[in-house]
Amino acid sequence: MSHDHSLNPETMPHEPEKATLEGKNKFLGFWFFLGGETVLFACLFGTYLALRNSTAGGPTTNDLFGLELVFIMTILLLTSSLTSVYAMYHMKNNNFKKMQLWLGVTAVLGFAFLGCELYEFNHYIHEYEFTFRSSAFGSAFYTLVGFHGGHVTFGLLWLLALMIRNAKRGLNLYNAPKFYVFSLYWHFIDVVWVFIFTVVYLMGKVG
Amino acid sequence: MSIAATQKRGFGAVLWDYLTTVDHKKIAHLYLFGGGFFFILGGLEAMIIRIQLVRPENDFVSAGLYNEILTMHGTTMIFLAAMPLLLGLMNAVMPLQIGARDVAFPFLNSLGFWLFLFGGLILNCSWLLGGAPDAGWTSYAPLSTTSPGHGVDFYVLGLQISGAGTLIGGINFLVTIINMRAPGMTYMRMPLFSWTTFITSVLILFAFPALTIGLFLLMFDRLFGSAFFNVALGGNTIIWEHLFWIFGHPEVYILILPAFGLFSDIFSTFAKKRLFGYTAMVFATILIAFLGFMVWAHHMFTVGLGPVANSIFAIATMAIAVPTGIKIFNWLATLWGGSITINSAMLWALGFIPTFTLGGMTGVMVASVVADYQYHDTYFVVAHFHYVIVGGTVFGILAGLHYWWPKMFGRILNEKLGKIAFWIFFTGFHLTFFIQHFLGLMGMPRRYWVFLKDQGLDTGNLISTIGAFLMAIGVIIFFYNVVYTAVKGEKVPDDPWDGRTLEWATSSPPAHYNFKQTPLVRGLDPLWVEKTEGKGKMTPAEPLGDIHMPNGSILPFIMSFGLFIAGFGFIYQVNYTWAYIPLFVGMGILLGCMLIRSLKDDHGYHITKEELEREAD
Amino acid sequence: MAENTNSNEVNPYQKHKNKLEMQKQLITFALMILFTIIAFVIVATGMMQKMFVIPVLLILAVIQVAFQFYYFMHMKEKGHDMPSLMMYAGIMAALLIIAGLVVITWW
Amino acid sequence: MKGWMGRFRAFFLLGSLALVLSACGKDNLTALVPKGYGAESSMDLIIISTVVMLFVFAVVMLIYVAVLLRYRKKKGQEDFIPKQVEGNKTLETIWTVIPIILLIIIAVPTVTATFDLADNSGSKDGLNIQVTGNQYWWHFNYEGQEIQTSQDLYVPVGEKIYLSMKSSDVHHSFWVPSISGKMDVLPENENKMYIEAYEEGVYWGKCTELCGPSHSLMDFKVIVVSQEEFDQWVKDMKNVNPDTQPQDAVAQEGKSLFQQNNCMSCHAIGSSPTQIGPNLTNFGDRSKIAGILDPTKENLVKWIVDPESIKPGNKMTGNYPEVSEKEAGKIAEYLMQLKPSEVTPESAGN
Ligand code: HEA
Ligand code: HEA
Ligand code: HEC
Ligand code: CUA
Ligand SMILES: [Cu+2]
Repeated sequence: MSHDHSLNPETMPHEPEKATLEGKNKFLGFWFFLGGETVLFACLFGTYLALRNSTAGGPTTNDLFGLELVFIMTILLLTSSLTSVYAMYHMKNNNFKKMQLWLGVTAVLGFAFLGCELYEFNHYIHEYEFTFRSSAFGSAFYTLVGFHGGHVTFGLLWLLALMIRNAKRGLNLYNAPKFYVFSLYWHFIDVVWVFIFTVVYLMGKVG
Repeated sequence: MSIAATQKRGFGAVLWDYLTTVDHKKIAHLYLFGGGFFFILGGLEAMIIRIQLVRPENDFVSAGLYNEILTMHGTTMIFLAAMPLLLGLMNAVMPLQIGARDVAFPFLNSLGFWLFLFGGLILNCSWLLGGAPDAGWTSYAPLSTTSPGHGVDFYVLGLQISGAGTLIGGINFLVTIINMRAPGMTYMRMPLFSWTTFITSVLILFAFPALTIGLFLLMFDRLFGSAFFNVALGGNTIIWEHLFWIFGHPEVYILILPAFGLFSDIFSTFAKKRLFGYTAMVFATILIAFLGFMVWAHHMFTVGLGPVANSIFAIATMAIAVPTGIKIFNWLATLWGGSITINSAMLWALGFIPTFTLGGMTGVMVASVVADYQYHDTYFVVAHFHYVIVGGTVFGILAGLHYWWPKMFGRILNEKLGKIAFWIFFTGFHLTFFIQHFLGLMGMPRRYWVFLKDQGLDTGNLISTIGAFLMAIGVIIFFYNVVYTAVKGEKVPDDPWDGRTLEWATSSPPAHYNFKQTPLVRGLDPLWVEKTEGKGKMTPAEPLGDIHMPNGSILPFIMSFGLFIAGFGFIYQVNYTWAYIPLFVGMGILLGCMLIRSLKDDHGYHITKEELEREAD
Repeated sequence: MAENTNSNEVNPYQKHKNKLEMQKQLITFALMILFTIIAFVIVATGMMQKMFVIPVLLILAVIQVAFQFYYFMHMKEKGHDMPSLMMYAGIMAALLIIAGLVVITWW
Repeated sequence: MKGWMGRFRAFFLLGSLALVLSACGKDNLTALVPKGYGAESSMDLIIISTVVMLFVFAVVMLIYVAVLLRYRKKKGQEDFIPKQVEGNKTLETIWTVIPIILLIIIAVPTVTATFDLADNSGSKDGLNIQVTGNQYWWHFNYEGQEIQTSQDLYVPVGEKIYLSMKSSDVHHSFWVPSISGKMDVLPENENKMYIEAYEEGVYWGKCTELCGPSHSLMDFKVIVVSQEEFDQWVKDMKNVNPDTQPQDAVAQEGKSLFQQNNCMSCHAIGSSPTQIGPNLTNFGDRSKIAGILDPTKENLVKWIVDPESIKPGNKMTGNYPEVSEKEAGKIAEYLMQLKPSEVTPESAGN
């Protein structure tokens, strides 16, 4: 059985990501990892909420945040979540080309998001002299948003590695779980972002 | 590799085998070896503590060194001794108990071990590099953020790395138990040790991220100038206390639940009775884990959180006595009416009941907020937690080792030595720690480098130190027993205790594929079921066929080594720019290995049916 | 090893189901965008009293996230008991932690 | 509750005295002989919970011993297979419900006492003292009185004293076992507690939160005096004039050495609130030097010449010009004469 489990329309199982024991394990293990990540981000959110008014005389949430950029970033990331759903849709239909295409779109959106984030940080640092070290609020803000940004970066590297590695050989039962698990990760990043734009930016604007 | 495994090989081959192994049974050996090593280290530190406190105003060690030793004792014992030893037992036994050929993620399993080991090493490197961490195993800020030198940095990176290993191990166990049980092994037929492994892994999954974040914040403050705990810039040091205890309290149940599980198995085996109230035992375990997440602030009663918070956390804490009590009484009821064999394993288990009950009861006493205003941070608390940790976890590990040694190594630990070690350790233990309850109430705070003359604390401390020496003798006898057994221990049959659960249905030590044919489970205590109602051995659930096995890999070792190097880079980039080299090289190694792992297909290999048939039964 | 390779006859049917599923996902997406816009508009225009805004924002976020989990991440489908159990356990731990850090850190 | 609790406590103490031959430790240090309101509340709970625990332990041990006596494997019955019992609903209910009841017995007084001790509503009219924890010494500022002291806290007997506590560096914890339970002293928040002592005397206080190398040496004293003595002490302390010249020549020289050697940059004499080092206004009355040494001249000289040898890591070491033993002797002479009040630890008895 060391032959590779290459897929064609005849051998396409209903859920290719869970068709092998390895796939099932990966699927479950990754969900649990996301459960742990939930706690991880909860700790960051808790810390941020406890410190968001500790500005030590520096700029406050209301001074800093602008809504336009955050709105654009939100739309970028939300859309990338949809495009990765499209990718999984084509995976289930065993359409490798289209899957790669949509994953590509996802990556582009992800990079755009990351660009916006870097621009934003740069803006705060240069316009407001608001850095990681200027106050407890600064530390908490950059750590929370930065952890999310780090997740996005890692996700993009992961995605590129997957796409390039499998570009030539198409879909099989060995790599289907990998793609699927990546999409879970990507959605989770989006989930975290929903709370970041709500708790950090919108609530920060409200006061 | 499959068949040659039993043949004699050179040292290099064995070493390479262990460095690359992904076999859970060998990883178990590694965990036991690593954990045992750190246990001796932590024990030596404990002995230094006790020698320093043998008489008032002693100057055996200096004040700064005392704090380092005390911190390293707590940290080493909890993270590098107790947990790895438990993970070792889980690795050795749990897959066998549920009738699995392997764990779900053999590669990650090995990665988990190497991360733990290199984390422990980095932590202990601090001794050689300018001093160990000295802010207590709890490392409260701002003492930890302002502690001079790099001690606390080693604490942060060491725990971060080994913590990642533990988290990975936890996820591996979870998926193994959910996906890889043998046919018929329903959840409610799993042996209690497998159950507690499962619940413990859940605790690991949700508790360790809090530690991860706490350590990150500490690291950012110390190494990158952030201000989480810098009060002048609006920081708040209580956040660390919360994060630490949100992790820390579940952690103590991570330490005790596996012990509960293995005691359940041991009691029912040696009483020759089915575990009394199996369902209640399972739900009590779940309840303890659940409640364990909402009691963390009982370590912070004196922080001044206010009467409302204190009361809520006190009541939640006390509630844990109920499920734990259910367990104690169910064990007693299991023994009741049984036919009890008392050997070394059983001695440790029997010693556990009164000892842990005492420790649990002092736990409820410290949970009583206003009383805790007196107990907190005194030797009363030191007594409480050594009663539960040593009396529960360490007794449990020793019981488990005696019980499963024949399964793991095919030889039985010497009974006579085992019994002597138990009695000496047991006496020494109570001598050391019982008196500490009173020392605490008589006005001796914990983490005291010296206690002053004329405060009425001399006798108590002397007794305590004497007890500690007895404990050391007990431990030395145990290790002697291990060596003795390895050299001329008695070989035993596969099922020396007339066991009840599946691990006793395999050979001792088990073949690397565990079960030639996956067994069919027909009830709780499956082997016992077959012994009383069947052929006396397990019925296979499948015809003999090819067995799929994972390939070994050196990558986990290299990845952990990369992190180890990067750790030094992180620590020293504060002082030297060259330190960015190890930082980037180390992270590069890590990422490179991850890339190799994800780019290189690894389909494992198969042991063919023919090979299996050739292997003589 | 489960080598589930004999499912070619369900394929057209499955394909159709996948399509329906995809339509639902699109609707989900539209709703998520809608909620996002509502949230931003509330804040940008300052149309609501401060006391109400935060709960409303949080509720909108929670609904969005539920969509992500149940539709985009398929948690509503079968075979997701363990994932949802663990996710809920994680969420519970998360809520406790946030409550702890927010309510009792400053007093 | 007080009445029967009191009698019960006496009974209990006798019992535990017999149990622990080594008595209850040092008077005025042990928590086992409460002499203040907080300590008494704690003791009540300690007793209640201990009694409950002894009961539980007795039950567990009874079953345990019975099991071991009756159910060991018997000779000649090696093949005996016990009945495989699954469980027993009634029994399991019993050992679920009874512990719940026992816990309620502990929980109710716990919650009551917690709220009672957190009630600081009397602080408006009472005596308020700001406590500052420093590595490794304590500072006390009597609010509205312009009195600053260090290490020794004078309070009147039988009255509620309201403490607001804050740290100037790391976490410390304020604990006077005989009088009251402990409360952490933190850098970011002011913690409040009250203490009330029942008997006059000198009580040991300790720092119970790890705060560095000399954590174990961060002792202080609470000196409980009668109300009249306290009023006298307040008056004396207010009358201190930092500029008065000492009588004898050695001490005068000591005073100028004290000023020359930069000691004044950290140590105030009088009510000036400098807080880098302990306030030395009533240093001659101290029950201990630096919280731990007996108040003799040799000890003081030793401290001034080389404080590091006494309290490792203290914040005085290395921050003042080197002082010879001879100079130190003169400074010591001067400092030992700073005795503004008749009310001293000795007069408070011990
Ligand atoms: C294995 C580890 C372990 C275990 C199992 C426990 C179990 C418990 N612990 Fe302990 N604890 C620690 C390890 C552990 N602890 C450590 C390491 C610390 C110190 C950390 C530090 O500061 O460094 C600590 C500190 C600690 C504190 C903080 C003290 C302080 O710093 O002031 C508290 C307070 O509530 C507490 C409570 C409890 C309780 C209520 C239990 C309960 O789970 C116990 C339940 C068991 C029983 C009660 C016995 C059996 C029950 C019966 C026979 C039924 C009938 C009983 C009754 C009705 C009472 N523990
Ligand atoms: C798993 C956890 C664990 C274990 C097993 C132990 C085991 C022991 N502990 Fe400790 N302890 C802690 C966890 C643990 N401890 C923690 C968390 C703290 C708090 C730290 C802090 O405050 O930050 C603490 C603190 C602590 C203190 C309080 C220090 C202080 O506050 O100042 C003391 C004092 O007596 C103590 C003593 C002991 C002793 C005598 C043992 C004994 O049981 C040890 C027995 C083992 C040995 C004696 C080893 C013998 C081996 C040899 C002698 C070598 C032989 C050589 C070969 C075979 C080659 N421990
Ligand atoms: C940098 C500040 C600093 C300087 C300068 C300094 N001290 Fe101190 N001193 C301290 C501190 C801090 C302590 C408390 C040490 C401790 O207990 O940890 C202390 C403690 C003392 C004590 C014990 C006080 C007590 O309450 O028991 C005496 C006496 C003393 N110093 C005398 C002197 C003399 C004399 C000099 C000058 C030669 C001097 N100090 C200079 C900071 C200083
Ligand atoms: Cu101050 Cu310990
Ligand atoms: Cu706890």
